[in-house]
Amino acid sequence: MSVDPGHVRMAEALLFASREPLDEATLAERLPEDADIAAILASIEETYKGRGVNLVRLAGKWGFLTAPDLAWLLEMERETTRKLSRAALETLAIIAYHQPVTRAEIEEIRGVGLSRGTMDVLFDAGWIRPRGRRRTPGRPVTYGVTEDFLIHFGLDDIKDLPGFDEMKAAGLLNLEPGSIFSDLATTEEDPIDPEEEEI
Amino acid sequence: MSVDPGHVRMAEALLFASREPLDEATLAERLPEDADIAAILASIEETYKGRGVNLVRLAGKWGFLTAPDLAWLLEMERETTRKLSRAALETLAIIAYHQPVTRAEIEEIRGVGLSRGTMDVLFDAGWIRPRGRRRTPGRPVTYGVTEDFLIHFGLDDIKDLPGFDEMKAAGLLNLEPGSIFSDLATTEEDPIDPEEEEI
Amino acid sequence: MDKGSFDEAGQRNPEVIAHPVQALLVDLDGYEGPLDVLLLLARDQKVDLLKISILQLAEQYLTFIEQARSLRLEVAADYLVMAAWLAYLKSRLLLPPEKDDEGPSGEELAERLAFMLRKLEAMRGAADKLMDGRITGRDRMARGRPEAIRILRHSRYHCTLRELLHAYAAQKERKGITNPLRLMREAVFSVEQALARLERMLGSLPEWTDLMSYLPDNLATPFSRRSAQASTLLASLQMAKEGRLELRQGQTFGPIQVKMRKDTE
Repeated sequence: MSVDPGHVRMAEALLFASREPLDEATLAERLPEDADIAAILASIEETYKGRGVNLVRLAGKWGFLTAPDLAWLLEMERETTRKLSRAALETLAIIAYHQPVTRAEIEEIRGVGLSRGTMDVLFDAGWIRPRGRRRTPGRPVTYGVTEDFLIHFGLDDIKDLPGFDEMKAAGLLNLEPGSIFSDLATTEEDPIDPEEEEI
Repeated sequence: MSVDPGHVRMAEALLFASREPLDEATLAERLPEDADIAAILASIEETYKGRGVNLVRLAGKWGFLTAPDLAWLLEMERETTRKLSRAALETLAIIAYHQPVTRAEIEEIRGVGLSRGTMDVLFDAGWIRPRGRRRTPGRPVTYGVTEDFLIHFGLDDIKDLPGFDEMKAAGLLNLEPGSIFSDLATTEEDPIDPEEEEI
Repeated sequence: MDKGSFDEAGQRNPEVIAHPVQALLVDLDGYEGPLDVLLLLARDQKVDLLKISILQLAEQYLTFIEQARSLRLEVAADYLVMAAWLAYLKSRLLLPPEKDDEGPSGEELAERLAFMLRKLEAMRGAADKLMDGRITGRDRMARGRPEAIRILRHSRYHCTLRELLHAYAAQKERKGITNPLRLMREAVFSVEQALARLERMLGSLPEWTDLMSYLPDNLATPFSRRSAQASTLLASLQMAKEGRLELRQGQTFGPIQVKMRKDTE
């Protein structure tokens, strides 16, 4: 296959400079009449195969794109520091004090529903993790805090959370069953089954 | 010269993807530590020499540009640039060739006062910048051109300005107090100290 | 307008002269100026700038200004200053130098003017070449669809332990109203309970005994322990007041000891 190298140069320049991928008709329009568009494109495609930039056919049009395996090179990581919302902060505190705790239990403690984003933020921050499933109807997922959480807050153990013992003693940490069984659960007994399955 | 083809691919991808020319430090930062940036760039420059797209060094940075002889082909991609007035263009040339240069010196070379708008247009285009102050009475601000200027006008360095060396050799770029009027004013002050303070 | 059309013949023809002069006056604030006029006139000599006759140039300029003034009332000051200087230069060039002449000679001044004109011409040429160069975006295109570097944003959340505890406490405070009494009931050892316990146990221990040994032994948490301590102390004080037992404390913060009063038996 012999292609006019001058035509190849032109096609290269056009494909490179164009704001949109070009279809073959457009290329034909702008190249000299005797240009063999298909052969030119095949030649360019071959030349750039294996290079850092490839000629790619997108939706029937042609354009240069960086090689897909080098995509990571074009990514830049940026870190932004953000403050937790009040909802996220409270949710995190509840998980820390009550873990393992289900979503429904968190909602019950806070007295408001949990928006999806709130838990996402905490997951994103790497501070909470699913811990297992409660052996109750529906087998809800329970959550706990992560090692990162302890590291971030400078804690050795979750029991080191200041005031944990006192608050628990005061009954402030008891989850209210809040259901028809509440009268049965008036004893000190932890309403949460401590046993849970690992996910 | 043997360069790691993998490194060449990466540099190609980065240079192709970037909107602006990249300097060697930026490339080095993103390529593996053992990458020989100079050799990689030389290799790419060589590979693309004669193709429709060339690797070009502008303002000390590297970028791909279409070959200059194909300009006619790419009229549709041409950016609409504001047309500079004759006065602005001449002022820009004087700043580029004489930098750092004061407003008074520009006026002297042109033999006419500079209207305010002229400098504004050049500032606006991002082509000139204040560089410092001359250590002379009144401490006038000196001006120079920017990196954007070099990039826009396709220059790697100020020394690449057309005819720069010849003009310099002919003394045409000296800013000596050669004003024809300087003798009419009886006090012979030294208007120019080549040393200047950075702003 | 072709500025080069201003030629020798034109000098004697005001009609022709008027044309460039008007154009110059219109454009005085731009790049035009006396040097521009001189450069124009110099080019008209159709020789290299290095070989122009400055004397001839000065005369041309003076004629030009004369005629301009006869046509238009206003000629900008720049042009008049240049005319004055050129008149001076002309005299220096024409008259033989006198011994007490100070400053540069006429030739030196002429040289300077020629140099300025060359300099301006060089810049004019440079400006043209600059625009004819490889202008990025006009003569050489950058990539039409740059693949901007994708920025992956990692949010790093900031939160202090204090904020965390505060949030928990605040939350509790708001929510706590729903069942505070039930919770307290379980944890607190009441004075009434302490009284009953103390009365029940006192008889079995006739000697001085540490008050704290009367505390119930099923106190699981520090809070309920402290609650029991306080209530038991209050109960003992109440009983001492009623004359049913004796209290003593050896030293400040020392153990409090109790004993049943024998005479009440």
